[in-house]
Amino acid sequence: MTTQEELPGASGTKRFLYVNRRAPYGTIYALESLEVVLIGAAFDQDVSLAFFDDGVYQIVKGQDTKGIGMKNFSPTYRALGDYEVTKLYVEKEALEERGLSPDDLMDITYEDEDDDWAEKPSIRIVSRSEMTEIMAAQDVILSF
Amino acid sequence: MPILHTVNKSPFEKSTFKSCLDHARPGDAVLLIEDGVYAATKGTAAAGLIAARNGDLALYALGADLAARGISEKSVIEGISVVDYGGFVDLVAEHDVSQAWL
Amino acid sequence: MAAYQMNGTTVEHDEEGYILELNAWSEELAKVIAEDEKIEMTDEHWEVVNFLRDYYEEYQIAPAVRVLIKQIKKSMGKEKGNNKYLYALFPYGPAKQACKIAGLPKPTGCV
Amino acid sequence: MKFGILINEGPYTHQASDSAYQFTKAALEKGHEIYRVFFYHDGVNNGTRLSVPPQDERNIQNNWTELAEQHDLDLVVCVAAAQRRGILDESEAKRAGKDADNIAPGFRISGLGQLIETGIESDRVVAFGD
Repeated sequence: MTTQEELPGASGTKRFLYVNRRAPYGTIYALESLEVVLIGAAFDQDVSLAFFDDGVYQIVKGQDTKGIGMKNFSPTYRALGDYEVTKLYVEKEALEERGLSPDDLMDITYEDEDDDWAEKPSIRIVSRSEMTEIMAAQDVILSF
Repeated sequence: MPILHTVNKSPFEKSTFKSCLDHARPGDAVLLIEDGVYAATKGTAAAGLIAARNGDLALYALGADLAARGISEKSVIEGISVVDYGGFVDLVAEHDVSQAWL
Repeated sequence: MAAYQMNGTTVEHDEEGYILELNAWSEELAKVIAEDEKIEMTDEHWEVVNFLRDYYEEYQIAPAVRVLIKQIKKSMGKEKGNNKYLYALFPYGPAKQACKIAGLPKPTGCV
Repeated sequence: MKFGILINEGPYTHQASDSAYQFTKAALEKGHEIYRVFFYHDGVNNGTRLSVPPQDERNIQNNWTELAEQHDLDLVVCVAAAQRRGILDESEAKRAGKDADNIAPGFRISGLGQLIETGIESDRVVAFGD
């Protein structure tokens, strides 16, 4: 994977990476991080999301919060494509350490305007070393 | 582009420090602040983590946080440089990006 | 707390008219809120309100205006998916006014 | 160099706000510019003027207010996070129908866009939190 090519950082824009390392619900960080991403999407920057450590729990399928009386915000990740946030990097090792596989994650897709609105997956499974390269290619890293 | 990583968690309570080291590239800098400075002390169960990367990462600990926790500079692992807040500012300025491991 | 009155029942709303209990929403209530906003609900209004409710149901957020416009353009065509059309229907803004009538939470308007 | 500061925890429970304060002071002493200090998550609680810490402890909110006065700092509290946690200025209190406001002098309430802008406009962003 050629990170530098994938994250061009056109003139006047910065490469923003939102790092998600914490599980949802136990603390508010995941929810309020998502709020930053949704607002930030209006600024036309080059946005990527990284999920590793417990952050991978944010996007697992089948979340049902009825019993804890909290809002289930996991469906909102599926709206990210509408906000043109289409690069969600998920670390393979973080999944494996937690007994998860990519099949345990929600289907998060976007419609590619340049490809006749073809539906494409937003989630890109990367290795830990690829994740470190992705971090190194950013202008701003916000970690919640 | 080298990154400045800041870690503020004790390595005995959370795996944050280990995760930071696992994701740091050779040439990156790691600055231990707040409870993160406990990772800088000699002879702990976490010392091995540092030993494995001492040399290919630039390691720092914030002096004010060490002193507040009763850690003398003598007990700081060799290879870890002690900096003050001004040094923290310099490290941020010298690296293109800061990543806070919160 | 102020409230909408509807066939003898009351539904509380906040200072700006957003209902407090989202489950209290009904089409009847939407008409009452619209009346309060001086909007007469036509099929075109319902189309947008229902679109917003469906979007919220699926994604748990009210879309940002530009996202709303893009999505409406996709599902209902160019002549409806634009600022002018939506502001003609909801003069105080599709996000604010249409969300209120649709019984969705107030957009936090963080930008 | 232009720094942006992000504070994600409230005063007293976590060291985050203290660390950020010491860092900000040191950066100013070295002649750097602070583009903005943005308060998010529980960090918005740094912006209350109603805290009454014991006299022998530092007053974190006052520290920020004074530093802002001395250096014309832009202290911004995120409106969405603040609304959840009951940090209000006069107009927010009025709009929400609350009987009081509590924002401290030197702080202002604004949107999350201000954080993104901080990322765009600053040479470096430094985050403090838990």
